[in-house]
Amino acid sequence: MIKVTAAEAARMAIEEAMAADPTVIALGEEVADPEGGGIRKVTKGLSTRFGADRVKSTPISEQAIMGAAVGAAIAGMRPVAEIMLMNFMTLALDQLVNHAAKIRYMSGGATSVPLTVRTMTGAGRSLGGQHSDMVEAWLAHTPGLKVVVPSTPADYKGLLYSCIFDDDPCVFVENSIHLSARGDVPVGLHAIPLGKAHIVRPGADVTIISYGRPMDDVKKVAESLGEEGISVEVIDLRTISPLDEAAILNSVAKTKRAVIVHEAVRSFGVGAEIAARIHEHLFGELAAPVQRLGMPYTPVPFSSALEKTILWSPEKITAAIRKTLG
Amino acid sequence: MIKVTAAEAARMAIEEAMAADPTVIALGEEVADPEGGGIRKVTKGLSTRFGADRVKSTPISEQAIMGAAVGAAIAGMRPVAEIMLMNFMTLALDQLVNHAAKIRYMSGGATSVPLTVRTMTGAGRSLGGQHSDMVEAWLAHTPGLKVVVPSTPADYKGLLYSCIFDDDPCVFVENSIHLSARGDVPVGLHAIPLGKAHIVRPGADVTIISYGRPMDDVKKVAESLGEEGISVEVIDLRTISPLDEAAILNSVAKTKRAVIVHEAVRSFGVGAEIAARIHEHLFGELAAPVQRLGMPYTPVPFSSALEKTILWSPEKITAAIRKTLG
Amino acid sequence: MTDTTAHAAADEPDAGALLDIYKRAATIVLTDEKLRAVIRSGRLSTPYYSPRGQEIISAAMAVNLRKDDYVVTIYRGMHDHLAKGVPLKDLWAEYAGKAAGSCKGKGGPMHITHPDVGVLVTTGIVGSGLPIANGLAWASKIRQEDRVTVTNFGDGASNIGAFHESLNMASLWKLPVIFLCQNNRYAEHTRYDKGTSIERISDRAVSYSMPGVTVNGNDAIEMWRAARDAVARARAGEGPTLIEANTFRFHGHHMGDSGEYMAKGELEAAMIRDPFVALRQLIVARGAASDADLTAMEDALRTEIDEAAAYAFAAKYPEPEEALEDVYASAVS
Amino acid sequence: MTDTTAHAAADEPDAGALLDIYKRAATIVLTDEKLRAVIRSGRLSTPYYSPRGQEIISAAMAVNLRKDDYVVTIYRGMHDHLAKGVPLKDLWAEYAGKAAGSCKGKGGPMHITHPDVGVLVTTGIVGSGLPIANGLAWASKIRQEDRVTVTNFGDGASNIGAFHESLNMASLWKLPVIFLCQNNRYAEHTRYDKGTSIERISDRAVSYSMPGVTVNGNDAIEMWRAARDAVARARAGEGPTLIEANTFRFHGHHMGDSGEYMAKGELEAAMIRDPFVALRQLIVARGAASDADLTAMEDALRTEIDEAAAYAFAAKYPEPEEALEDVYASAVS
Ligand SMILES: Cc1ncc(C[n+]2csc(CCOP(=O)(O)OP(=O)(O)O)c2C)c(N)n1
Ligand SMILES: Cc1ncc(C[n+]2csc(CCOP(=O)(O)OP(=O)(O)O)c2C)c(N)n1
Ligand SMILES: [Mg+2]
Ligand SMILES: [Mg+2]
Repeated sequence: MIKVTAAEAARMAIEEAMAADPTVIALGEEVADPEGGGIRKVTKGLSTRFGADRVKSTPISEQAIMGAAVGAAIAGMRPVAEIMLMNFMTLALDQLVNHAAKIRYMSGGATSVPLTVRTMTGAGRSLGGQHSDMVEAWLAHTPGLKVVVPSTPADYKGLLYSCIFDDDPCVFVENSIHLSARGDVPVGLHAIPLGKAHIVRPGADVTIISYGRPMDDVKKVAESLGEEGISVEVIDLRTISPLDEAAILNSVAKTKRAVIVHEAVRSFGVGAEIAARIHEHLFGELAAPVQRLGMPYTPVPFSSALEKTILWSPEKITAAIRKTLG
Repeated sequence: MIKVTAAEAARMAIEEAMAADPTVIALGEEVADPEGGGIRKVTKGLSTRFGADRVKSTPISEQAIMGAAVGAAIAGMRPVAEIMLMNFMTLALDQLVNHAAKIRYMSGGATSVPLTVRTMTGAGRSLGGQHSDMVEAWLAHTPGLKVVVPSTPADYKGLLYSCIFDDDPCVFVENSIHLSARGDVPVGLHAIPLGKAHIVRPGADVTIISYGRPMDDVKKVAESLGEEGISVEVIDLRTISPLDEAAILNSVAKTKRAVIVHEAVRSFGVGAEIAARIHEHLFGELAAPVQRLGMPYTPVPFSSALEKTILWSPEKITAAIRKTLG
Repeated sequence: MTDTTAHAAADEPDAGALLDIYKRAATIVLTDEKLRAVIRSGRLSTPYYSPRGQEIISAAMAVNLRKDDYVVTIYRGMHDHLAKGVPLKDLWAEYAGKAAGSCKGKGGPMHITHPDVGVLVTTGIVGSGLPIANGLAWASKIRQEDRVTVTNFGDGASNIGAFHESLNMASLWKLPVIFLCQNNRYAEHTRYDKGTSIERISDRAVSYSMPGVTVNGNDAIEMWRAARDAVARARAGEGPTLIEANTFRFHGHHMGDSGEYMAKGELEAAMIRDPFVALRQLIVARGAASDADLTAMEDALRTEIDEAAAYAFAAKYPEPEEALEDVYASAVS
Repeated sequence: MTDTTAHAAADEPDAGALLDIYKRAATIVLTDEKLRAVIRSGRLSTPYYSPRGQEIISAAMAVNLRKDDYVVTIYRGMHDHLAKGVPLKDLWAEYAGKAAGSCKGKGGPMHITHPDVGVLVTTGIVGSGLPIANGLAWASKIRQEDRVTVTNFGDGASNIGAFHESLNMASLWKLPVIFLCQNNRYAEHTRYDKGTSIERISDRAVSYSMPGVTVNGNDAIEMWRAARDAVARARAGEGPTLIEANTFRFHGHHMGDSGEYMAKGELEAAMIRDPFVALRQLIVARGAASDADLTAMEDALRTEIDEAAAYAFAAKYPEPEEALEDVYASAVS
């Protein structure tokens, strides 16, 4: 274990993957060393080590970036594309949704698209309406894609590594605040299976299901409620799609209560699917309705005075838990 | 009333709006008369009547189409843009999501974006993976947009007219099979309020919530179950977002049972939000878990032999209803 | 003077190449004839965007390609598919939505792929093939193969953002890719000049410091020459080329297109200059083959096509469960 | 010879226009100075993309515009905002995230708008302003106003799809729009030639049969002339123009940019040719104003800017409920 930032952990994953397999390549705006190795340095050093052909900075051309990744993947490479911010994914969605996600299916299984898209987002830094959106629900609603959201530096490494070697198109959603956060990260091979949720903390009274940056507060709240004698089971989804329904249902079947916390807008968000499935499968067995915590139905405001009011908080999480406890 | 196709009904709405208000304008691929007035003739005759400046055929440039609509709307016009198929919306989402939906908010309310986007989609015609997608759930997850899906020729007219005169950006989702279907349509002014669901048929035993093309089968099933003595309340959402939560909850509070039917992929679809809200608000009051019917987690296959298996059907709707009845 | 003539002579496909182009073009023309017949008769129900009139472009390009070169094309792509070697049975069965189709019936005519012959992507989204072609070419470049990627698109597609992004990237990265614009003067119902603000699309290559050339795509020799040069350039690692091949579509945008948006006589004039007929005349004039030889070739092809169609009609539909397969490489919940 | 000289003389801004340009540029330069100071000191916490070094472009364009002309710009847009007349207090309060800001604190520096002075859109998405500008210009055209729309963007933005689609559409529709590319040689950390495959961006205008011109944007006279011509063209209904204004950004991409990706001495060389200083020298040399006059003007501006900053810092934050307002025009559930 070494203590590094999530950005460095992600870098380790890509570097180790590139060292292990010559088909792993990377592209995106500024990802090569002459341009600084990515705005958060996640690809720093890679073009120097692996050559300018395998790690390419691109023009500002999101469609061309995503398309080149799709093409290279079809040709048998394992591209790791960076779409600098998730809001810019709106420019690359034709390639991601109409092509990456569908080519295997439309080719009758003849063609694989083993592509990884890294993107960064998250509110909380006063970046305003066009630089903060979480749209993982869109991608989860797109059959053919895998959607992964890490919450710790170790997971940044282990999940990104698995995405790169997965034979399906994966979108790996980095959080711009988390990228600077430090944590223990395994040295050497570290691969965390996709499609499996992580029971971060076992508990008996209520299940909290979350992913990404809110996990920090979720864990803290679980801890402090634990001191009060409330036993909270914490599930970090890690993969949003395919969803680990079994892990969710097993837990909630036991605790009878669930709270879902995500950063994205609550309405029509990932939490809706999870809540719907819990109620469908555990009808009559729950002690309280599932609580969903997410952003209200609004774009992200610039002013920090407003931005903080629309995000989750330990207080809101605690209140939601207490509500399910009645 | 006259009996016309939904395409003609939509045309009437635009024509009447253009006649009533000189700020109503239209653009999109082939929408002007020299290019045939739209592939489904929805804008046929308009450029001849209102002039080539107000009704413009565009190059194949979805970003430019949507962007021009956003700009014209900001400048005080009421543009009606056509994005030929909903799958091509992936190319215009930056303008729709980062701009149209957010400009009012980001300007502190100073700037309105009274824009209507018409788009067409729907499976069932063997058009395959890239020409059949329903992604209204993405748009509903985007605060600032209104999302409208009509189900009858009369509603094509009345809802589209309301979209055009609404001061917010509206996406109006036409169905490619429905556009050819005929029905009674009011002559003259016909405006149906946005954000209000339509109770198509009152009932006591179970509520079906649907929208768009599946409504045809929903109504038939309700009818035939009625003959069996099962009283089905049918809700046509009409507007997906903002969702008419009150109409849904009032109905289900009464019937205690709900089935949601949509064409889009079930997972992370519109039905998830509706099911989640019903369970949240009516916890402990339901007689059965909400049933959701939607496309399985797959792209749309080409072969009609496969395509029909993944769509809803009267049999599937009936089975879902019977399931809620126990 | 003699020099130039000698050079011009060497600068042309030989008899074998001409016959090869003809055979590929004939396969396309006869398949198109049959497809339109079975669709018109209601035996086959599928969207169909006939490439008839544009067959020389694909055929003359294909004879310059190796089997392992990559081709990307669009919904109007049957000519590109067959020219590159997609087997007739696989194609026909896919059109018919059968399990034996090249994509198990799941892709359909708009998404035919056949990796064995290098047909890797067929897209229904205008302009989207170009960025993907860059990725294919980039992969070849990294692997130091001398493989070439050709991406086909229409005149209308040259106005979409992906065109611009792709040509810029291909030029910067010196990718072995050929951007082959089949300029048939219409995009659906939109006449060239209503959508495109420049007279020659090939002049747009200037924006990317890339060679751009406009040729008569219906002239087998001109088209062959442009293809040969661009392929040589790409194969030698000298980078991308934009080719604008002028042509015309004989059957409108798709089956049932009324053509009302076209000028009177425009289509007729184009059909009189049928490029397939012109090639036949050229071959016979040059003595590369006799009329009878070509007729025999066509008869053989017709039989093959009839067999492929019969095979497709007789083949089984995919099982219903097949609808749920191939979404992911690995099974997931 | 004399003719040419006479013409050249008439072809320049008069003393009043030069002073007007200077005043706008000074407002930008001094605001930038203050903004960087308060951000560096931690008094203000906001993303900031300094336009210092590019101020002559906006100022020389703005003096050619009317108040009711439309301007669209980008995150690096403070110079465009102030040149067009966004009041200092409204701008400062918005930067500070206060309710008194031009967008109630909800847009922020990347999204400043002020419809009263024609600043209608500021976008944080590279290239997205261009399609919107077409829409603004189309609206003016329909209403038969002679209003002009200017859309500002960077060199990097000229490689994105929206650029291509927008210029094509503007040309076809003959829209009264000016595409003003502020070529500061870098896109974030990417040097011009690493992202852009053509030497002069203005040459891309050829692809759209549109006039394109490259000027030294740091030269008030050259820039003024290009702006005047493009505005006249647009106002007369003669269609769009692409202007490439060469310049340099003095403070990297955003606050805290280390500049490691730049060649040694490149920034220093540009800063020595400070366009603001050059304009001051020109004005004094021409006798349009004295050094003392200009210093007095700056002192007055400095006071105004200090007042605006103080006003912004003292202003109230928006109430929490404000976060939920302005999502829709009409209240919805
Ligand atoms: C992005 C996108 N926009 C619109 C369409 C609808 N559409 C299908 S074909 C076509 C015309 C394309 O014209 P062109 O590129 O000239 O190719 P051609 O059909 O003439 O071969 C259009 C607009 C589409 N498929 N994709
Ligand atoms: C579509 C999109 N892609 C990427 C970014 C990230 N980004 C912000 S500024 C920038 C560089 C833009 O360079 P240029 O257009 O030259 O403008 P400049 O900043 O130099 O004024 C990039 C890549 C973005 N904002 N939008
Ligand atoms: Mg065409
Ligand atoms: Mg720049």
